[in-house]
Amino acid sequence: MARILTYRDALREALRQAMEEDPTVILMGEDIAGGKGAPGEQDAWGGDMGVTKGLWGQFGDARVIDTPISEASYIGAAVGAATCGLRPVAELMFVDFMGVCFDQLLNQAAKFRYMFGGKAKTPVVIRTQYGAGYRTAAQHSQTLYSMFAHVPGLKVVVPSTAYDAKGLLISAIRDDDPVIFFEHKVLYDEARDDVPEAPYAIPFGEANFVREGDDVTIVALGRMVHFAAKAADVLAKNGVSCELIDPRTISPLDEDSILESVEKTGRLVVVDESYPRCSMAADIAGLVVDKAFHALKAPIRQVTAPHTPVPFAPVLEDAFIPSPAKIEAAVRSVMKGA
Amino acid sequence: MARILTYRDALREALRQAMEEDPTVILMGEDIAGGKGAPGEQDAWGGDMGVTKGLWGQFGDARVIDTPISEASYIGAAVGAATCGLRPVAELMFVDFMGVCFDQLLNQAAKFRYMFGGKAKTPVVIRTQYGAGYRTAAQHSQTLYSMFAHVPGLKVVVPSTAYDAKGLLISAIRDDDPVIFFEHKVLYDEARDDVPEAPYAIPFGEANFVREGDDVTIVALGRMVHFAAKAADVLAKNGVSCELIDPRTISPLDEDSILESVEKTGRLVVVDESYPRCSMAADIAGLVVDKAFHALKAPIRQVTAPHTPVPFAPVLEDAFIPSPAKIEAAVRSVMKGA
Amino acid sequence: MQLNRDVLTESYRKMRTIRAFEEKVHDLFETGALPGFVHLYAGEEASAVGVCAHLDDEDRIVSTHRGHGHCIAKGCDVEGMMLELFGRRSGVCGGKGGSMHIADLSKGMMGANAIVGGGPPLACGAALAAKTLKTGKVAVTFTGDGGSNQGTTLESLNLASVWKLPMLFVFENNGYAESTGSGWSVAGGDILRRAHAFDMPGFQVDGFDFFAVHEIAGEAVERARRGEGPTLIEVKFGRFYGHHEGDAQTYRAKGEVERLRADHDCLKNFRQRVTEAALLTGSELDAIDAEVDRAIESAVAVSRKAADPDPAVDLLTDVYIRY
Amino acid sequence: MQLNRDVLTESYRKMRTIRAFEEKVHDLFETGALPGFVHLYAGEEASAVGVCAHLDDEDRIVSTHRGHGHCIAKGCDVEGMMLELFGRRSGVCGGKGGSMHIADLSKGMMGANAIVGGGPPLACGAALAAKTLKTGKVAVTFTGDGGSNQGTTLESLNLASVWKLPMLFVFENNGYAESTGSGWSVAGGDILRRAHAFDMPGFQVDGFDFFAVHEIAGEAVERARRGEGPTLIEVKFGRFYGHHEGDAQTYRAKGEVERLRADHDCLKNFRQRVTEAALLTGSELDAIDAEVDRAIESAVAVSRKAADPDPAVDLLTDVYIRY
Ligand SMILES: Cc1ncc(C[n+]2csc(CCOP(=O)(O)OP(=O)(O)O)c2C)c(N)n1
Ligand SMILES: Cc1ncc(C[n+]2csc(CCOP(=O)(O)OP(=O)(O)O)c2C)c(N)n1
Ligand SMILES: [Mg+2]
Ligand SMILES: [Mg+2]
Repeated sequence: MARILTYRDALREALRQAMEEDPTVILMGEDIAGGKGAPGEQDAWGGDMGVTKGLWGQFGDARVIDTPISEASYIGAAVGAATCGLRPVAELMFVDFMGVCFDQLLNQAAKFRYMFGGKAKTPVVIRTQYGAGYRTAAQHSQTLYSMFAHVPGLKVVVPSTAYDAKGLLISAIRDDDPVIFFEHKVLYDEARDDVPEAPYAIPFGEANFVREGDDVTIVALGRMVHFAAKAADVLAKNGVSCELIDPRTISPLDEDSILESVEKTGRLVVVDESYPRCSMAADIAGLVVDKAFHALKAPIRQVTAPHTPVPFAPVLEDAFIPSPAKIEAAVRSVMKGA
Repeated sequence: MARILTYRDALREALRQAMEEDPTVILMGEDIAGGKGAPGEQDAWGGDMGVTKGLWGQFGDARVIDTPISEASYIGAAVGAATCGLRPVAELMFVDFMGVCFDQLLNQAAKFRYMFGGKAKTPVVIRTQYGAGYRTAAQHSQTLYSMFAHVPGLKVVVPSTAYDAKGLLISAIRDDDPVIFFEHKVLYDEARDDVPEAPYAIPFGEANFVREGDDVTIVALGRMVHFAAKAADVLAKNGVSCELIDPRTISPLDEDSILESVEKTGRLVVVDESYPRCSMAADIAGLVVDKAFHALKAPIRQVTAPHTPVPFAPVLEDAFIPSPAKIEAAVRSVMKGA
Repeated sequence: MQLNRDVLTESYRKMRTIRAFEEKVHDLFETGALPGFVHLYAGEEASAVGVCAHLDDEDRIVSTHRGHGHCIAKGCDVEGMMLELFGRRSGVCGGKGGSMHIADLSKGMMGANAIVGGGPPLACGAALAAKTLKTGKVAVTFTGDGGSNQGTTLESLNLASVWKLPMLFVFENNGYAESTGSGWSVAGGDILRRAHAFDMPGFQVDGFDFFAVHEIAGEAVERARRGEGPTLIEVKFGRFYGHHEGDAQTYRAKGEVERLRADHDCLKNFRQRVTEAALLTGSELDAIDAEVDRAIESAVAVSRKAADPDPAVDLLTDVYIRY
Repeated sequence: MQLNRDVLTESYRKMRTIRAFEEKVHDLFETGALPGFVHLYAGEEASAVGVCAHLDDEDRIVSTHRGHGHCIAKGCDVEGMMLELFGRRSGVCGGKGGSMHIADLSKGMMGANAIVGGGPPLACGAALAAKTLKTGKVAVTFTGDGGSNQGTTLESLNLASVWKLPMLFVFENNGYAESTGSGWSVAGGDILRRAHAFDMPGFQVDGFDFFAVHEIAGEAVERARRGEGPTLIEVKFGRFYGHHEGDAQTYRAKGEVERLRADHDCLKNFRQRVTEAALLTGSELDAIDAEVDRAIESAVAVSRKAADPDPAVDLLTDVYIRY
């Protein structure tokens, strides 16, 4: 009998179970409990999207820690604490805020192990919200995981379903390396699946074959997996068989699954909500034209956001986001081999 | 009669001439004059690499402005001042420090014009040092321009020669958009050319054909242009004719020149000192497999740094940096079509 | 300092306009007419207006995510603002910015800013430009209590002091950062302490009292214009609505908002002060109220009918000046 | 507080080891034997040793780009350090870190840090771990006068105060950030002011006086262990060498360094104090000097001959724990 959870609830369940199984797991972030130092209800917010709601009640002040608005110092504190026996899960409310705290990830967390000759262990997880579609405009809607994938020493996770969200977050917390965990704000409510109650871990670097097909390989990330599936349905009705791959983690990336699929189909479309330049879409295209060139029958098309900030007006934002229609058009173009 | 200047001196000449021609051009940064508030010599440093040495003496405190160690606030001040009638050129001593001030570029400078409906003008230049080879290890040796190229609203310049350094910096200062100007620390002394004394501007988005060739296109950036030229010399002796392209600016990128060249040669090797994932190397490979697929005779090879931080030990750092030998091997492999 | 009739009427009109604008936005949001995140300034009007009364279009201000009040106080067009909140093409930012990025550089309003702590460095730049170009102009950065803990804000205090910049740091302490109490998040409980730490004059003022804010701000602006450097002003008050629209506000005390509205309304205080002192009559103020309400109504009516941007034309433009 | 012989000899040995290490590194750098950027701690020994004398291996410290002294004070192996500066495979960081990233977590030394302001947030984390795990341990972050102006440092002061973390902020004010005077870059001239701003006890101490540093630091460490929160200590002194090796130091006053070496040498002060008080004899101290010099010489001898890392084996390892 199915147990349908939203992406939000699946994430909360993963946090709760990880905290129950390991007392060194702590959470920190702005208003992740809420009401700190306020006269009214404590745990008033549970995070701005309600992901951590209720955890303060179960685990208390010592393990669900609200912070002042000081991302550099509390993200850095999470990193430092991770080298001292804790497994912090810090929330960066929106990944757009990376600019005020990036040093602690780029130059600290990501480099300790290497700089210190393999002697450091930094099991920290940064949970962060990304993506357009919420009408929050240029500074609250970006898809910035490509920048994190660029950085050696970081692992980067981009779950597309509630099932994956739970299993990947549990893996992230158990992992001994720094992990940046990207949650799409629109999926908190839109993504719902049958999610087993018992804790389970989905290994990093293992892509999910969302659907098998012979004509074209579509690699899509996060929310785009759902858009690609929509496009694939339409295409199937028109006799085009798409193989849809969701890498789930982009660093490490399951290169073999992508290459095997392209060896079979000979065609590739990459769908990525990122800005186009130096993006994951480009990264995957570059991988395939190096390692599977001889199998390619057509150009590799990248379906991404345009090279513009995210606009506010709904009509503009809707045009900014890659759509099933654009994905379908890209697949048709590679089917023509043009 | 030749007028040989180093990359450093060419940059200083560009700054001086830009300041002479436009009183709204100011410089700011840490120790760009030096000796501020100290008992000894003023203008004691002229920047940690001496690029701005002497400009304080000519232009004084009001236009050559030393700062406390507060990158977020002074880079942000440069951005804000640019919207208020100045043309600031701010120095971010090492691009590795982007993590403490990135927000002012990612979410402020890059987005004003779009967010404000085309009404903002932000003519700011951020000069910054990048690259390995100086034995300064993980936090002072990175090549991070790919992250800036990812951001819509920023322009990104990567000069490889003293001649280009002067002409591109003059263009950057005259440009009305935010420009991130990447200076390779090893080139300050290594790169020397005949540099005309009179001010000249090199337009953005126009690649330089360093050498013409028929068999393989090599696209290389910054210091890698010189390494690629070395490799091309060796290959020429072995009958392999390389066309070497230096894009000079990566945002905007001269896509047409790269595509035309590959249409001719059918083969591409991209050389980029960056980390490999989501890099400029991947960006250019992705461009070509989309737009010039049918001309391709072989896989596109990317010669980059490995997916590791920059190591300290000289033997390790030397192995980290892409070498002429690695470039040569990559070209040979694509000549084999394998 | 005795204020003349024009300043009084103009100030009242602006405060009243902010209040009416925000209450209208609140209603519109509830009906689903407005997309996105909206943070209302109602209750805090005396701060924006008391400060901006001393500024002209060449003086610059930098705002926060809670920026509508600062826009109106600085003279932005209310219809253009409402159009922007609706995401219309004729909005003050062409519909591309929205509530969190609303700006009008022609009025010296450098923008709301959805990055907490994003504004103070920019204001340092505006002040540096004024100083370098010797324009005699000043810059003001509005920051919240939560934003006062951001490193970018703190280092800007140091930079402004070291560079002796002509600017004001106005900290709007409304007691909360989202649901977090400022008594907890601001070490020591008040932001004022930070003035001394960074060697600048600092003042605390009752933000429900327009006259108090106006006087302190006036002195600070004069100091800045005289080239005597920055000033820190901590404005203490509370907001009449939630952090953003949709906030259940369970973290606030029972009856807290009602008490604020009843006893700490800057508009009521203003009306009482000026009428008791016979500076303005109740009917003069009522007339302003009516004019303001009509202006807001018409701004909404225009905005409802206005055209959206056209993706084919507007999506890809305005990224760069030269491509 | 009367210090016993062991503490005195151990403290002298460490200060003397730092001095000898740095002078040797200075000479080696001049001969070109050492690659990269090297920042020497000579002249500042009393700070690192006076503070770390109160710490054990489970207490954590976070250092700066000028980290050799903090390493030695915290008990890192001098030979392993010298090997690291040579970039040898047997260096304390396998030759991958170098001078600016030298660390030994087993000694509670969380690393030199080449990002100014990079350390304080990390130290907050170490203190948070101690508090959460109830270990009774403390964390110390060493920061320079220049680093005291970095936003990450300033917001860490607020965070530590708000969270009541068991830690010390030790600001080593040596008068300069590279060539920039701290009297200019630190608004108000002293860092001590910032203690009050962030509601924590603050002290200023003569950094040439080991005993003064030792006493103040001891009280602060006790306060932290008792769970009474963080303390700010501003240590005032000067460095005996340039910012980094190769710095011409023209920004310093004529004779400044000579005066420091002559009249403000923490080692001379220490020797005078303990011999006059007959706590240790001159010959006991001479014996330590000789031992230390021998240890440094042998560390250099070993380092000269030691093997480099092997790119084929070492370049790609240690990026992740699990791939
Ligand atoms: C860098 C950054 N961190 C966090 C947020 C999310 N956020 C938006 S407003 C806000 C609270 C701000 O509180 P305060 O500064 O007191 O301003 P107020 O909302 O009370 O006017 C937070 C945490 C943000 N927008 N930017
Ligand atoms: C974020 C950052 N900005 C600038 C630098 C360059 N830099 C290295 S050391 C230094 C001066 C530091 O001065 P201070 O904090 O007083 O320490 P000291 O060198 O005097 O020990 C600067 C500007 C850096 N490494 N990191
Ligand atoms: Mg507030
Ligand atoms: Mg110093």
